[in-house]
Amino acid sequence: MIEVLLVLMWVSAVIALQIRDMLAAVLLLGVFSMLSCLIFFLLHAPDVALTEAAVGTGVGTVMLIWIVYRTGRKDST
Amino acid sequence: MNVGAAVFLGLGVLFSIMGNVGVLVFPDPYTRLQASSTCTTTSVLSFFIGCMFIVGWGPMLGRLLVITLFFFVTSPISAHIIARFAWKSGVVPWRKSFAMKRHAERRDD
Amino acid sequence: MLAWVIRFMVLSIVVSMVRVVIGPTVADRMIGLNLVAAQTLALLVLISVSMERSIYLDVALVYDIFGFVGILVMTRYFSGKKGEL
Amino acid sequence: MDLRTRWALVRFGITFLSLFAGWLLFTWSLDSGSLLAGGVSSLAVSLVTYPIFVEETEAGRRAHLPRPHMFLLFLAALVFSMYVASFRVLWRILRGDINPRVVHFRTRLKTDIARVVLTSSITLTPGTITLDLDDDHLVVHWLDAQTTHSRYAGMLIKGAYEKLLRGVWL
Repeated sequence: MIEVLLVLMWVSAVIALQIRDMLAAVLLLGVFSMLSCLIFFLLHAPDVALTEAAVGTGVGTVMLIWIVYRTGRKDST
Repeated sequence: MNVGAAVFLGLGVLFSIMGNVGVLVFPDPYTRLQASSTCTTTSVLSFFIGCMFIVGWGPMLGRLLVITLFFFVTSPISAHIIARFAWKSGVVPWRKSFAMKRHAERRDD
Repeated sequence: MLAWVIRFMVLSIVVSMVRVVIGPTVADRMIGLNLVAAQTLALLVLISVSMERSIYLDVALVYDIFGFVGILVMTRYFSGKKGEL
Repeated sequence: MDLRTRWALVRFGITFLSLFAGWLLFTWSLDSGSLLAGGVSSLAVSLVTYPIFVEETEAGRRAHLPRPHMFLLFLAALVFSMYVASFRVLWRILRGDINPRVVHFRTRLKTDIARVVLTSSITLTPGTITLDLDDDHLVVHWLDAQTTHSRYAGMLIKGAYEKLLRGVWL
Protein backbone atom coordinates (compact mmCIF):
# COMPACT_ATOMS: atom_id res chain seq x y z
CA MET A 1 0.00 0.00 0.00
CA ILE A 2 2.86 2.39 0.86
CA GLU A 3 4.59 1.52 -2.43
CA VAL A 4 1.55 2.63 -4.43
CA LEU A 5 1.45 5.95 -2.55
CA LEU A 6 5.20 6.48 -3.08
CA VAL A 7 4.84 5.94 -6.84
CA LEU A 8 1.93 8.38 -6.85
CA MET A 9 4.01 10.98 -5.00
CA TRP A 10 6.81 10.53 -7.53
CA VAL A 11 4.40 11.02 -10.44
CA SER A 12 2.87 14.18 -8.97
CA ALA A 13 6.27 15.71 -8.14
CA VAL A 14 7.66 15.07 -11.63
CA ILE A 15 4.59 16.55 -13.30
CA ALA A 16 4.69 19.57 -10.99
CA LEU A 17 8.28 20.18 -12.09
CA GLN A 18 7.54 19.77 -15.79
CA ILE A 19 4.27 21.66 -16.17
CA ARG A 20 4.18 25.21 -17.55
CA ASP A 21 1.12 26.48 -15.69
CA MET A 22 2.16 27.62 -12.22
CA LEU A 23 -1.29 27.30 -10.62
CA ALA A 24 -1.51 23.68 -11.76
CA ALA A 25 1.95 23.09 -10.27
CA VAL A 26 0.74 24.44 -6.94
CA LEU A 27 -2.30 22.14 -7.09
CA LEU A 28 -0.05 19.16 -7.78
CA LEU A 29 2.15 20.13 -4.82
CA GLY A 30 -1.01 20.14 -2.70
CA VAL A 31 -1.70 16.56 -3.79
CA PHE A 32 1.96 15.73 -3.00
CA SER A 33 1.70 17.03 0.56
CA MET A 34 -1.62 15.19 1.10
CA LEU A 35 -0.04 11.91 0.06
CA SER A 36 3.04 12.48 2.21
CA CYS A 37 0.75 13.19 5.19
CA LEU A 38 -0.97 9.87 4.47
CA ILE A 39 2.38 8.04 4.35
CA PHE A 40 3.49 9.50 7.69
CA PHE A 41 0.16 8.39 9.10
CA LEU A 42 0.61 4.85 7.79
CA LEU A 43 4.08 4.70 9.35
CA HIS A 44 2.58 5.33 12.85
CA ALA A 45 3.80 8.91 13.20
CA PRO A 46 0.64 10.98 13.85
CA ASP A 47 2.51 14.02 15.18
CA VAL A 48 4.57 14.39 12.01
CA ALA A 49 1.41 13.85 9.97
CA LEU A 50 -0.31 16.60 11.97
CA THR A 51 2.49 19.04 11.21
CA GLU A 52 2.55 18.02 7.56
CA ALA A 53 -1.21 18.50 7.26
CA ALA A 54 -1.05 21.96 8.83
CA VAL A 55 2.06 23.24 7.05
CA GLY A 56 2.05 21.44 3.71
CA THR A 57 -1.64 21.58 2.92
CA GLY A 58 -2.53 24.90 4.53
CA VAL A 59 0.30 27.38 4.96
CA GLY A 60 2.51 26.16 2.11
CA THR A 61 -0.34 26.31 -0.39
CA VAL A 62 -1.36 29.78 0.79
CA MET A 63 2.20 31.13 0.46
CA LEU A 64 2.76 29.57 -2.97
CA ILE A 65 -0.58 30.88 -4.25
CA TRP A 66 0.32 34.35 -3.01
CA ILE A 67 3.69 34.18 -4.82
CA VAL A 68 2.01 33.01 -8.05
CA TYR A 69 -0.53 35.84 -7.74
CA ARG A 70 2.25 38.43 -7.37
CA THR A 71 4.46 37.18 -10.17
CA GLY A 72 2.28 35.78 -12.96
CA ARG A 73 0.90 32.47 -14.03
CA LYS A 74 2.74 31.36 -17.13
CA ASP A 75 6.30 30.10 -16.99
CA SER A 76 8.28 32.32 -19.36
CA THR A 77 11.15 29.98 -20.16
CA MET B 1 -18.57 -6.43 12.55
CA ASN B 2 -22.27 -5.79 12.76
CA VAL B 3 -24.75 -5.40 9.93
CA GLY B 4 -25.10 -1.61 9.93
CA ALA B 5 -21.37 -1.06 9.53
CA ALA B 6 -21.25 -3.50 6.61
CA VAL B 7 -24.21 -1.83 4.87
CA PHE B 8 -22.82 1.69 5.21
CA LEU B 9 -19.25 0.75 4.22
CA GLY B 10 -20.66 -1.03 1.14
CA LEU B 11 -22.70 2.06 0.24
CA GLY B 12 -19.57 4.18 0.60
CA VAL B 13 -17.57 1.90 -1.71
CA LEU B 14 -20.38 1.96 -4.30
CA PHE B 15 -20.69 5.76 -4.33
CA SER B 16 -16.90 6.15 -4.42
CA ILE B 17 -16.64 3.96 -7.54
CA MET B 18 -19.43 5.90 -9.21
CA GLY B 19 -17.86 9.27 -8.33
CA ASN B 20 -14.57 8.25 -9.93
CA VAL B 21 -16.31 6.92 -13.06
CA GLY B 22 -18.35 10.12 -13.36
CA VAL B 23 -15.27 12.33 -13.05
CA LEU B 24 -13.59 10.38 -15.82
CA VAL B 25 -16.47 10.24 -18.32
CA PHE B 26 -18.32 13.55 -18.00
CA PRO B 27 -17.70 16.30 -20.58
CA ASP B 28 -17.22 19.63 -18.75
CA PRO B 29 -16.16 20.96 -15.30
CA TYR B 30 -19.68 21.51 -13.97
CA THR B 31 -20.88 17.98 -14.62
CA ARG B 32 -17.60 16.59 -13.30
CA LEU B 33 -18.16 18.61 -10.17
CA GLN B 34 -21.67 17.14 -9.89
CA ALA B 35 -20.24 13.63 -10.01
CA SER B 36 -17.14 14.15 -7.90
CA SER B 37 -18.13 16.46 -5.14
CA THR B 38 -21.63 15.31 -4.37
CA CYS B 39 -21.23 11.55 -4.87
CA THR B 40 -18.01 11.66 -2.87
CA THR B 41 -19.69 13.63 -0.10
CA THR B 42 -22.28 10.89 0.19
CA SER B 43 -19.60 8.19 0.15
CA VAL B 44 -17.45 9.85 2.81
CA LEU B 45 -20.51 10.44 4.98
CA SER B 46 -21.39 6.74 4.60
CA PHE B 47 -17.86 5.78 5.68
CA PHE B 48 -18.17 7.99 8.76
CA ILE B 49 -21.53 6.48 9.75
CA GLY B 50 -20.11 2.99 9.26
CA CYS B 51 -17.14 3.89 11.48
CA MET B 52 -19.58 5.15 14.12
CA PHE B 53 -21.26 1.73 14.07
CA ILE B 54 -17.87 0.06 14.51
CA VAL B 55 -16.43 2.12 17.36
CA GLY B 56 -19.53 2.10 19.55
CA TRP B 57 -19.96 4.28 22.64
CA GLY B 58 -16.73 5.91 23.73
CA PRO B 59 -14.25 8.75 23.22
CA MET B 60 -13.82 7.97 19.53
CA LEU B 61 -17.53 8.57 18.90
CA GLY B 62 -17.29 12.21 20.03
CA ARG B 63 -14.38 12.99 17.73
CA LEU B 64 -16.11 11.22 14.84
CA LEU B 65 -19.21 13.36 15.47
CA VAL B 66 -17.12 16.55 15.42
CA ILE B 67 -15.36 15.50 12.19
CA THR B 68 -18.67 14.55 10.56
CA LEU B 69 -20.27 17.86 11.52
CA PHE B 70 -17.33 19.84 10.17
CA PHE B 71 -17.23 17.86 6.94
CA PHE B 72 -20.99 18.32 6.53
CA VAL B 73 -20.52 22.09 6.76
CA THR B 74 -17.36 22.49 4.66
CA SER B 75 -17.99 20.07 1.80
CA PRO B 76 -20.89 21.90 0.06
CA ILE B 77 -19.12 25.23 0.56
CA SER B 78 -15.94 24.03 -1.14
CA ALA B 79 -17.97 22.54 -4.01
CA HIS B 80 -19.86 25.83 -4.33
CA ILE B 81 -16.71 27.96 -4.42
CA ILE B 82 -15.10 25.74 -7.06
CA ALA B 83 -18.26 26.02 -9.19
CA ARG B 84 -18.34 29.79 -8.60
CA PHE B 85 -14.67 30.03 -9.62
CA ALA B 86 -15.42 28.21 -12.89
CA TRP B 87 -18.56 30.31 -13.49
CA LYS B 88 -16.81 33.63 -12.81
CA SER B 89 -13.83 32.77 -15.00
CA GLY B 90 -16.04 32.05 -17.97
CA VAL B 91 -16.16 28.28 -18.50
CA VAL B 92 -19.09 27.62 -20.87
CA PRO B 93 -21.45 24.86 -19.66
CA TRP B 94 -21.82 21.85 -21.92
CA ARG B 95 -25.30 21.43 -23.41
CA LYS B 96 -26.84 18.44 -25.04
CA SER B 97 -28.49 20.29 -27.94
CA PHE B 98 -25.27 22.12 -28.83
CA ALA B 99 -23.33 18.89 -29.01
CA MET B 100 -26.03 17.26 -31.16
CA LYS B 101 -26.15 20.27 -33.49
CA ARG B 102 -22.38 20.36 -33.84
CA HIS B 103 -22.37 16.65 -34.52
CA ALA B 104 -24.99 17.09 -37.27
CA GLU B 105 -23.03 19.96 -38.83
CA ARG B 106 -19.89 17.89 -38.87
CA ARG B 107 -21.81 15.13 -40.60
CA ASP B 108 -22.95 17.51 -43.34
CA ASP B 109 -19.39 18.61 -44.18
CA MET C 1 -13.41 -5.90 6.20
CA LEU C 2 -11.80 -2.56 7.13
CA ALA C 3 -8.47 -3.62 5.62
CA TRP C 4 -10.13 -4.30 2.27
CA VAL C 5 -11.93 -0.97 2.33
CA ILE C 6 -8.60 0.79 3.03
CA ARG C 7 -6.94 -0.98 0.09
CA PHE C 8 -9.87 -0.03 -2.14
CA MET C 9 -9.63 3.63 -1.11
CA VAL C 10 -5.91 3.72 -2.01
CA LEU C 11 -6.78 2.40 -5.48
CA SER C 12 -9.55 4.99 -5.72
CA ILE C 13 -7.04 7.77 -4.98
CA VAL C 14 -4.89 6.40 -7.81
CA VAL C 15 -7.84 6.59 -10.21
CA SER C 16 -8.81 10.11 -9.16
CA MET C 17 -5.22 11.34 -9.66
CA VAL C 18 -5.82 10.86 -13.40
CA ARG C 19 -8.11 13.89 -13.51
CA VAL C 20 -5.55 16.02 -11.65
CA VAL C 21 -2.88 15.10 -14.17
CA ILE C 22 -4.80 15.34 -17.48
CA GLY C 23 -7.37 18.02 -16.64
CA PRO C 24 -7.59 20.58 -19.43
CA THR C 25 -8.54 23.62 -17.32
CA VAL C 26 -7.53 24.66 -13.82
CA ALA C 27 -11.08 24.09 -12.56
CA ASP C 28 -10.75 20.42 -13.54
CA ARG C 29 -7.53 20.09 -11.60
CA MET C 30 -9.16 21.76 -8.63
CA ILE C 31 -12.03 19.25 -8.78
CA GLY C 32 -9.48 16.44 -8.77
CA LEU C 33 -7.72 18.00 -5.79
CA ASN C 34 -11.01 18.25 -3.90
CA LEU C 35 -11.75 14.60 -4.70
CA VAL C 36 -8.32 13.48 -3.49
CA ALA C 37 -8.72 15.55 -0.33
CA ALA C 38 -12.12 14.03 0.54
CA GLN C 39 -10.89 10.50 -0.08
CA THR C 40 -7.74 11.12 1.96
CA LEU C 41 -9.92 12.32 4.84
CA ALA C 42 -12.00 9.14 4.64
CA LEU C 43 -8.81 7.09 4.51
CA LEU C 44 -7.36 8.81 7.60
CA VAL C 45 -10.56 8.12 9.56
CA LEU C 46 -10.70 4.49 8.41
CA ILE C 47 -7.05 3.85 9.32
CA SER C 48 -7.43 5.42 12.76
CA VAL C 49 -10.58 3.38 13.43
CA SER C 50 -8.76 0.20 12.42
CA MET C 51 -5.86 1.11 14.76
CA GLU C 52 -8.33 1.91 17.59
CA ARG C 53 -6.49 4.96 18.95
CA SER C 54 -8.52 8.10 19.56
CA ILE C 55 -5.44 10.36 19.29
CA TYR C 56 -5.13 9.57 15.59
CA LEU C 57 -8.46 11.22 14.79
CA ASP C 58 -6.99 14.66 15.60
CA VAL C 59 -4.95 14.46 12.41
CA ALA C 60 -8.15 14.00 10.40
CA LEU C 61 -9.76 17.09 11.96
CA VAL C 62 -6.70 19.33 11.38
CA TYR C 63 -6.41 17.96 7.85
CA ASP C 64 -10.06 18.79 7.12
CA ILE C 65 -9.71 22.38 8.38
CA PHE C 66 -6.52 23.14 6.49
CA GLY C 67 -7.62 21.52 3.24
CA PHE C 68 -10.71 23.73 3.29
CA VAL C 69 -8.58 26.82 3.94
CA GLY C 70 -6.29 25.89 1.03
CA ILE C 71 -9.12 25.57 -1.50
CA LEU C 72 -10.71 28.79 -0.18
CA VAL C 73 -7.49 30.74 -0.71
CA MET C 74 -6.94 29.25 -4.18
CA THR C 75 -10.30 30.38 -5.50
CA ARG C 76 -10.19 33.64 -3.56
CA TYR C 77 -7.03 34.95 -5.19
CA PHE C 78 -7.81 33.95 -8.74
CA SER C 79 -11.49 34.80 -9.00
CA GLY C 80 -10.59 38.45 -9.69
CA LYS C 81 -8.54 37.76 -12.82
CA LYS C 82 -10.87 37.17 -15.74
CA GLY C 83 -10.10 35.52 -19.04
CA GLU C 84 -6.90 33.86 -17.90
CA LEU C 85 -8.26 30.37 -17.51
CA MET D 1 -30.67 46.93 30.90
CA ASP D 2 -31.66 47.98 27.44
CA LEU D 3 -32.36 45.79 24.47
CA ARG D 4 -28.88 45.90 22.94
CA THR D 5 -27.18 44.68 26.09
CA ARG D 6 -29.64 41.84 26.47
CA TRP D 7 -29.16 40.78 22.87
CA ALA D 8 -25.36 40.92 23.31
CA LEU D 9 -25.70 38.68 26.38
CA VAL D 10 -27.80 36.21 24.41
CA ARG D 11 -25.23 36.12 21.61
CA PHE D 12 -22.42 35.61 24.12
CA GLY D 13 -24.33 32.74 25.71
CA ILE D 14 -24.92 31.04 22.36
CA THR D 15 -21.23 31.27 21.45
CA PHE D 16 -20.11 29.99 24.84
CA LEU D 17 -22.52 27.05 24.80
CA SER D 18 -21.57 25.91 21.32
CA LEU D 19 -17.83 26.15 22.07
CA PHE D 20 -18.26 24.24 25.31
CA ALA D 21 -20.34 21.56 23.59
CA GLY D 22 -17.54 21.17 21.04
CA TRP D 23 -15.00 20.80 23.88
CA LEU D 24 -17.14 18.17 25.61
CA LEU D 25 -17.59 16.18 22.40
CA PHE D 26 -13.91 16.37 21.59
CA THR D 27 -12.44 15.38 24.95
CA TRP D 28 -15.26 13.05 26.10
CA SER D 29 -14.29 13.24 29.78
CA LEU D 30 -16.00 14.68 32.87
CA ASP D 31 -12.90 15.34 35.00
CA SER D 32 -13.00 18.58 36.97
CA GLY D 33 -9.68 19.74 35.55
CA SER D 34 -10.78 19.11 31.97
CA LEU D 35 -14.11 20.86 32.55
CA LEU D 36 -12.35 23.86 34.16
CA ALA D 37 -9.84 24.20 31.33
CA GLY D 38 -12.57 23.95 28.70
CA GLY D 39 -14.80 26.44 30.50
CA VAL D 40 -12.06 29.05 30.96
CA SER D 41 -10.75 28.77 27.41
CA SER D 42 -14.20 28.83 25.78
CA LEU D 43 -15.10 31.84 27.98
CA ALA D 44 -12.01 33.68 26.75
CA VAL D 45 -12.59 32.77 23.11
CA SER D 46 -16.28 33.65 23.20
CA LEU D 47 -15.54 37.04 24.81
CA VAL D 48 -13.50 37.93 21.76
CA THR D 49 -15.46 36.31 18.94
CA TYR D 50 -19.15 36.65 19.78
CA PRO D 51 -19.75 39.64 17.44
CA ILE D 52 -18.52 37.50 14.53
CA PHE D 53 -20.15 34.20 15.46
CA VAL D 54 -23.69 35.60 15.72
CA GLU D 55 -24.07 38.75 13.69
CA GLU D 56 -25.86 41.79 15.06
CA THR D 57 -28.85 42.79 12.97
CA GLU D 58 -32.05 44.67 13.51
CA ALA D 59 -34.23 41.72 12.66
CA GLY D 60 -34.63 40.33 16.15
CA ARG D 61 -33.97 37.07 17.87
CA ARG D 62 -36.22 34.79 15.83
CA ALA D 63 -34.23 35.50 12.67
CA HIS D 64 -31.11 33.86 14.09
CA LEU D 65 -32.17 31.13 16.47
CA PRO D 66 -33.55 28.04 14.74
CA ARG D 67 -36.35 26.03 16.25
CA PRO D 68 -34.55 22.88 17.43
CA HIS D 69 -37.16 20.25 16.57
CA MET D 70 -37.75 21.70 13.09
CA PHE D 71 -33.99 21.86 12.55
CA LEU D 72 -33.54 18.18 13.42
CA LEU D 73 -36.43 17.32 11.07
CA PHE D 74 -34.75 19.35 8.34
CA LEU D 75 -31.43 17.52 8.86
CA ALA D 76 -33.12 14.14 8.68
CA ALA D 77 -34.96 15.11 5.48
CA LEU D 78 -31.69 16.41 4.02
CA VAL D 79 -29.74 13.19 4.67
CA PHE D 80 -32.59 11.04 3.35
CA SER D 81 -32.96 13.08 0.16
CA MET D 82 -29.17 13.02 -0.25
CA TYR D 83 -29.16 9.24 -0.43
CA VAL D 84 -32.18 9.11 -2.77
CA ALA D 85 -30.67 11.68 -5.14
CA SER D 86 -27.29 9.93 -5.03
CA PHE D 87 -28.90 6.77 -6.35
CA ARG D 88 -30.56 8.81 -9.10
CA VAL D 89 -27.22 10.37 -10.12
CA LEU D 90 -25.62 6.91 -10.02
CA TRP D 91 -28.22 5.69 -12.52
CA ARG D 92 -27.51 8.73 -14.70
CA ILE D 93 -23.76 8.00 -14.67
CA LEU D 94 -24.36 4.35 -15.55
CA ARG D 95 -26.69 5.10 -18.47
CA GLY D 96 -24.73 8.12 -19.64
CA ASP D 97 -27.63 10.31 -20.74
CA ILE D 98 -27.39 13.73 -19.12
CA ASN D 99 -29.11 16.97 -20.00
CA PRO D 100 -27.36 19.72 -18.02
CA ARG D 101 -28.77 23.25 -18.04
CA VAL D 102 -28.25 26.40 -16.02
CA VAL D 103 -31.48 27.72 -14.47
CA HIS D 104 -32.16 30.92 -12.56
CA PHE D 105 -34.77 31.40 -9.87
CA ARG D 106 -35.57 33.42 -6.79
CA THR D 107 -36.09 32.42 -3.21
CA ARG D 108 -38.58 33.80 -0.73
CA LEU D 109 -36.46 33.28 2.38
CA LYS D 110 -35.67 36.51 4.20
CA THR D 111 -32.67 36.06 6.48
CA ASP D 112 -29.12 35.56 5.26
CA ILE D 113 -28.40 32.43 7.28
CA ALA D 114 -31.50 30.68 5.92
CA ARG D 115 -30.42 31.54 2.38
CA VAL D 116 -26.94 30.15 3.01
CA VAL D 117 -28.41 26.94 4.43
CA LEU D 118 -30.71 26.67 1.39
CA THR D 119 -27.73 27.14 -0.95
CA SER D 120 -25.67 24.53 0.88
CA SER D 121 -28.46 22.01 0.87
CA ILE D 122 -29.05 22.53 -2.85
CA THR D 123 -25.34 21.92 -3.43
CA LEU D 124 -25.29 18.95 -1.09
CA THR D 125 -28.10 17.21 -2.95
CA PRO D 126 -26.51 15.46 -5.93
CA GLY D 127 -27.80 16.61 -9.28
CA THR D 128 -27.80 20.33 -8.52
CA ILE D 129 -24.99 22.79 -7.75
CA THR D 130 -25.42 26.43 -6.84
CA LEU D 131 -23.18 28.56 -9.04
CA ASP D 132 -23.98 31.98 -7.63
CA LEU D 133 -26.13 33.59 -4.94
CA ASP D 134 -26.87 37.27 -5.34
CA ASP D 135 -29.19 38.60 -2.62
CA ASP D 136 -32.21 36.41 -3.40
CA HIS D 137 -31.35 35.31 -6.92
CA LEU D 138 -29.86 31.83 -7.34
CA VAL D 139 -28.04 30.42 -10.38
CA VAL D 140 -28.19 26.64 -10.32
CA HIS D 141 -26.55 24.06 -12.54
CA TRP D 142 -28.96 21.14 -12.96
CA LEU D 143 -27.79 17.75 -14.19
CA ASP D 144 -31.01 16.39 -15.71
CA ALA D 145 -33.09 19.44 -16.48
CA GLN D 146 -36.78 18.86 -17.15
CA THR D 147 -37.67 22.50 -17.70
CA THR D 148 -35.95 25.86 -18.01
CA HIS D 149 -38.97 27.87 -16.89
CA SER D 150 -37.81 29.80 -13.83
CA ARG D 151 -40.82 29.22 -11.60
CA TYR D 152 -41.27 25.50 -12.29
CA ALA D 153 -37.52 24.86 -11.98
CA GLY D 154 -37.55 26.62 -8.63
CA MET D 155 -40.51 24.54 -7.51
CA LEU D 156 -38.79 21.32 -8.56
CA ILE D 157 -35.38 22.10 -7.05
CA LYS D 158 -35.94 23.98 -3.84
CA GLY D 159 -39.54 22.86 -3.21
CA ALA D 160 -39.45 20.90 0.03
CA TYR D 161 -36.37 22.57 1.49
CA GLU D 162 -37.81 26.06 1.32
CA LYS D 163 -41.04 24.96 2.97
CA LEU D 164 -39.11 23.32 5.81
CA LEU D 165 -36.66 26.20 6.19
CA ARG D 166 -39.47 28.72 6.51
CA GLY D 167 -40.47 26.78 9.59
CA VAL D 168 -36.95 26.65 10.98
CA TRP D 169 -35.94 30.31 10.76
CA LEU D 170 -39.06 32.41 11.31
